[in-house]
Amino acid sequence: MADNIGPDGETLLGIYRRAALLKANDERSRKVITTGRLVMPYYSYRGQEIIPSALCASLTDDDYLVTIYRGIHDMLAKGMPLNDLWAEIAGRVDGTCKGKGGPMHLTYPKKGIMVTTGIVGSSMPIANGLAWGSQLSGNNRVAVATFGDGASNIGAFHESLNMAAVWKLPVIFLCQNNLYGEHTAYEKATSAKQIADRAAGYSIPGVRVDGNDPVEMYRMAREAIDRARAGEGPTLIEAMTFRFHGHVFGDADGYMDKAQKAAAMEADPVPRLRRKLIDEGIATEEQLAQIEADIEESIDAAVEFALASPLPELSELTTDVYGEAA
Amino acid sequence: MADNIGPDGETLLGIYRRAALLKANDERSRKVITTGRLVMPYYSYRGQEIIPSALCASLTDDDYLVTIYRGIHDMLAKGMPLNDLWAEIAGRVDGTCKGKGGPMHLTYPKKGIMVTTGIVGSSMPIANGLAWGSQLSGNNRVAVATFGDGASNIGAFHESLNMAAVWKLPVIFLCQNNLYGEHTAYEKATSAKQIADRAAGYSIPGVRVDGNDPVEMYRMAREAIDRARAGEGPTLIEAMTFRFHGHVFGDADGYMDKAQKAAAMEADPVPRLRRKLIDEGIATEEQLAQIEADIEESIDAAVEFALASPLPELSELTTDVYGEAA
Amino acid sequence: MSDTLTSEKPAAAKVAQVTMLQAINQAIADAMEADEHVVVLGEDVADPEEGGVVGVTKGLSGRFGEKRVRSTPIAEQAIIGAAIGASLVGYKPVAEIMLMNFTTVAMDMIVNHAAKLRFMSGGQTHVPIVIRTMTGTGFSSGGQHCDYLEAWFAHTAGMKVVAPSNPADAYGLMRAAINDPDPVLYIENMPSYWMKGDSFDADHIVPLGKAAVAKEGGDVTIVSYSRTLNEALGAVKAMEAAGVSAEIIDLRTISPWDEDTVLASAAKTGRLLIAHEAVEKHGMGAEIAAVASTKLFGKLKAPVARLGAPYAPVPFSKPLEDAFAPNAKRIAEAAISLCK
Amino acid sequence: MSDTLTSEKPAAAKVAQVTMLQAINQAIADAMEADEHVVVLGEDVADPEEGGVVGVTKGLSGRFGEKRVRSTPIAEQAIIGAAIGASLVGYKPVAEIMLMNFTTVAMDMIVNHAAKLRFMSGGQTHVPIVIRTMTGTGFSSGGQHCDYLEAWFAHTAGMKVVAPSNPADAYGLMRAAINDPDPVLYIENMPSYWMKGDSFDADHIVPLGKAAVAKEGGDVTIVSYSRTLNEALGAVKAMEAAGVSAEIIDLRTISPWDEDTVLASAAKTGRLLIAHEAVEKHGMGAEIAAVASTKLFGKLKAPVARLGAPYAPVPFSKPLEDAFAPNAKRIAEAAISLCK
Ligand SMILES: Cc1ncc(C[n+]2csc(CCOP(=O)(O)OP(=O)(O)O)c2C)c(N)n1
Ligand SMILES: Cc1ncc(C[n+]2csc(CCOP(=O)(O)OP(=O)(O)O)c2C)c(N)n1
Ligand SMILES: [Mg+2]
Ligand SMILES: [Mg+2]
Repeated sequence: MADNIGPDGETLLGIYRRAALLKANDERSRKVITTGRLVMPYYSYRGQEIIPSALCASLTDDDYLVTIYRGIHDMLAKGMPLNDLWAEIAGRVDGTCKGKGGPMHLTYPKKGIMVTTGIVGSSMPIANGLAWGSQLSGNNRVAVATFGDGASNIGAFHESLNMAAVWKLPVIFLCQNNLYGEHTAYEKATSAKQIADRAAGYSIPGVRVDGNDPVEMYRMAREAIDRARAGEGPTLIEAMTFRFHGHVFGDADGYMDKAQKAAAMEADPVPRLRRKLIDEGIATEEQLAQIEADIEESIDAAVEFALASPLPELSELTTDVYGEAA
Repeated sequence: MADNIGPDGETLLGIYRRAALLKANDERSRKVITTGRLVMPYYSYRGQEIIPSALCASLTDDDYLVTIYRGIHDMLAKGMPLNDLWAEIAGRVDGTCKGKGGPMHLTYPKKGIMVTTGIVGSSMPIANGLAWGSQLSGNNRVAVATFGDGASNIGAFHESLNMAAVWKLPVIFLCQNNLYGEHTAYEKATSAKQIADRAAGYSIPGVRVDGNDPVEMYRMAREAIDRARAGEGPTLIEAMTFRFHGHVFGDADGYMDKAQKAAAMEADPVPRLRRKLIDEGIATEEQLAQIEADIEESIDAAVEFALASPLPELSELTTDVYGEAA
Repeated sequence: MSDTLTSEKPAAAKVAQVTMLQAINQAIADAMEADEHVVVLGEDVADPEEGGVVGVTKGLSGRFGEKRVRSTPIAEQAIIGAAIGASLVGYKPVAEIMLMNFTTVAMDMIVNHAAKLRFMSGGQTHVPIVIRTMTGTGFSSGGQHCDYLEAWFAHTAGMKVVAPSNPADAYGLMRAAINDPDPVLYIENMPSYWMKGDSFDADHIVPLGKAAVAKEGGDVTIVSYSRTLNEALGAVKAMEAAGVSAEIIDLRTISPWDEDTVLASAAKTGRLLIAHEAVEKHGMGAEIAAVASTKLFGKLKAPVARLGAPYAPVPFSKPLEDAFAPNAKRIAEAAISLCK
Repeated sequence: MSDTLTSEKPAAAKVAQVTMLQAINQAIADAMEADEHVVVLGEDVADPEEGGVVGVTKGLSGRFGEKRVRSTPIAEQAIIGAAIGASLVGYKPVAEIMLMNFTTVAMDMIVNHAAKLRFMSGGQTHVPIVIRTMTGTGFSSGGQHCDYLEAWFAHTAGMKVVAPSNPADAYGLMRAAINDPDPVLYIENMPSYWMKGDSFDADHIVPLGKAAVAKEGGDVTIVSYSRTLNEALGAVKAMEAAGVSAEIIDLRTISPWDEDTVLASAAKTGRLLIAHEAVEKHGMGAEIAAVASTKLFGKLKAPVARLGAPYAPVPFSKPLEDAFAPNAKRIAEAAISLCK
């Protein structure tokens, strides 16, 4: 890996800006659900913030993202506006999808957020298609599919990696390995010692990185993105991380190893990056506090915006089923 | 690979008996179709005879086989009786499936021939289940799924190998790599340098062998079978071979490399084994000629048996849809 | 629903009032106790994984061992394939496809294989598996997590489809499904899991293919199943207030459905309404309406009516989701207007 | 079928009598010529692989390049996924799923994604893809290679389904399907590929959702599509001999189907028969029968009749296979008995 690809201090600060936003947004989401202000199936991404924050440091708005139910961190990092996000998860007309998609199907093409799927594995075949579109038009855009460790065992993973490899598509398969698929631990479902090892079966690069380490994560993502833009084809990145709050909101976590979980939470990657920025003189405590305060304020505003937005008319039930024929 | 597992002369002769039967049966099938005596979609396996012949030298009638549309060689090697086979492909009541299955769905549980599927990849998930049954009952039976190189790119392959690995199932994934999937050449569809390389992604043994070499094929199959019986889990075998007559009967082969095809036919594995048996003094020309004559006679008889067997009554259209509830 | 709760046999032990979830759990447990060939597989089904995301199989692996109750990778083709293979050699697997929408990744195994192997093998093999799956609107889960797709499977020759609406039927249909020699799709309504019902006999079996008259009535026949059946029962008051006496039939088995019971009732009342949560177009109601209109031609007092979801994916936003599936109010309105 | 062959526009060049296969090929070629965003993918579709197993896409990669006409691995989820993704960014992919039974391995992509993305995104995205697939009995291919599964897709909100019965419609429906902003499943009948038809205009478009009156008549309306429509036309002589004048409607688009045309004809004749090759139970005919029975309640002279395949997988043995799908003889018998 080339050392000169960074990240430099500014980039690291940018990664922190994103990560802090993601963390605050997750905390607020859980609070809003706990207090009963909103009802929805919520898949907390707390603990996984560094991965998309570091990834998106090297993506442009034109690049494509296909993510999953546990993907609000990915989308916020890619640039989904808070107001549109919150209005959507509140089921309001000002939501990205007019309230019709909800948290599992957030979409925002303006920032390249093309599809969010609730079906395990299904981000990958579609990301291939987006990348194929880039290849056809020669527009240099890359597509990123995110998915979990559990998803690496489903058929769509295999079909997608093989086709991407044969077609040399500008696509990045970003596995966020949080060691669990719902309640099932990695080893009980996944035969590969590392998911990254599976890349060899497709003759493509595959690498396991510490997804909670912004430097490593940034570098690997950057390499994969550069490779894709250069027409050298897909990369499989297995970003190691941990899910702090169980599979879905309300999940009692009984199946998780308590010590493992405690250790992971102790090593919370977001405050870790915060300390690093201060320790390395990249930012001051005051600067970061200001960033965080601004984030809180913007989330406050988004929540209020969302709750003030109207609920959809019942006529929306049957619109957007078909478009108008040309 | 242990040297003491053979094959000895008698085993090699047994492999030849099977291979000669398979070859003669394919030749007769194509003839019967060409002359219009039977009509059916026919997927010639000519060129691939050694693989199941060597495999079945180490299987018992109790072991399970799940094969595919191009699988009559597998089934004959596993012991399907010629009369039942021919009556089935002629659509007659004396066929294994009373004429209702046909050449793509031949079934014969008495010899462990449990399922024949026309869907690419679908042999594998079911073979896992048979192997799971063995594991549950501790009866030591192994299950073999056969499939082609093209099938190694479909989702079911991946899901099956992963589950078999995690569950340590007594199953063998036998890929008959004949370098084409329908009209598409291996490299144009398959990203792995060798399909066997994919085994590493499941932490199971994977090996590429010359499937046309009875010694190599016998040994690898034997090792995999022994491993499965010993409870050590699945093996992926990629047996290299070649399909002499295109994908399906009537296929004009225009997409195939002529020189490659000519060379493969020149190296026809069945006469090659025949010569070996004579050269090594395992059998005499007379013995082999007698074997071959007997085979022809039994095929003659089977074809006549089949054509003399009645066609099913129309009432069969709606029987065997449901069974009787207990 | 008293008739669905009466066992043919006398004096069996009674199962106390339990929830749907407990009834399903107990039915599987009792079947496993009775026959060691009954095995369970699916994502998270074993106890280290908490016996399923909702806990329907909780306690089973603790009691019968992780050999017989096996958590799987997320790989629905492999799950159904494993169930099919094991069933071919004498086991009776109860496989879970967590949500009905995930049957879409296992359709080949279900439709091309499980449903067809008996026929294609000329009766040499058969596939006695149960596929449990849950679905249903109500939890704001959006477009990919709560479709009712029973019409696809009813259209598939060789398999059976059941959908209980109460704990006793849930128990009895599960026991029957496990006993059945063919693949049975067993549909669980998610919001109904915690609904309690009457007590029932411990060896209670609900034969496949038999509907139940959940409530007798004279003016209109309402045919339904799964959660919508309870909406129909919830509509009784409003219908009675409007002077409409409805006979409510719980189909219980969707395929093959009980033509005799449905047609006898519709012949008696002269009016037929079919209600279900699936999209109305090309749904289960179409087949029932087609058969009833044909076989009762000239004998009905009003055209057969159907009430299903609109032609749209399931929306997320609560008011839209609430308006998506037929509820007691809309059923009452439809039945009343049919009787005008 | 003259009305299906008349273009709205004057004086376009005529396409000579061609086969179904040639018409489909030409429609794709003309669409590719007209719009560089039209791309083709599927197993063996490019010319080095002979333009498909039957040759429907032959010549396209030679003419438009292998970038736009791409042979794929055997991986139907990946095929439809690639089509969906490319369609989201402006392309109009024509994807082949070789046989309709193989849609079973791509159902998630088709149903949970292609059909739903427009709705779930609140109209921000849409999926203008065409999925070509072939099917149909007649070649002894047995239980897994010739199912008609159109009812599944008709039940799926957000997608359209078409099934031409003649070359002109095959051309015009393909052009319309490629133009359409939503996913269209395009069903090709395998034994009909080599059937020739009348000539048609080179810019012929058959609007989606519009049926055609293939033959006028007064006694009974027969609704059909795909190969079975031609069986219905083949039944005319026998029907006439029995004094029955049938009006034959070619649905062309299965979803959304043309209620106006069907109901107007059935109202006129007073009798309705729906014939298709799919299994009768829960098939396309159920929805049409349900709608017609309701909307024409009291106005029909006979109960609506359906003729489909028996409730069974497709059998291999020739006499069984021949008896499986409705043919001219059975259609004539059914229509005649309806008029008695
Ligand atoms: C095809 C399919 N099967 C099952 C599910 C139910 N399900 C939702 S999330 C999930 C676990 C996925 O685990 P992983 O891929 O590791 O992602 P994570 O949730 O940990 O981010 C499962 C099984 C689904 N959504 N889709
Ligand atoms: C899911 C599915 N897709 C496509 C097909 C059509 N098809 C039949 S055989 C075949 C080629 C398979 O190639 P390979 O696996 O190499 O096996 P071979 O025929 O060479 O033995 C294809 C694409 C199918 N039967 N099933
Ligand atoms: Mg995970
Ligand atoms: Mg091959």
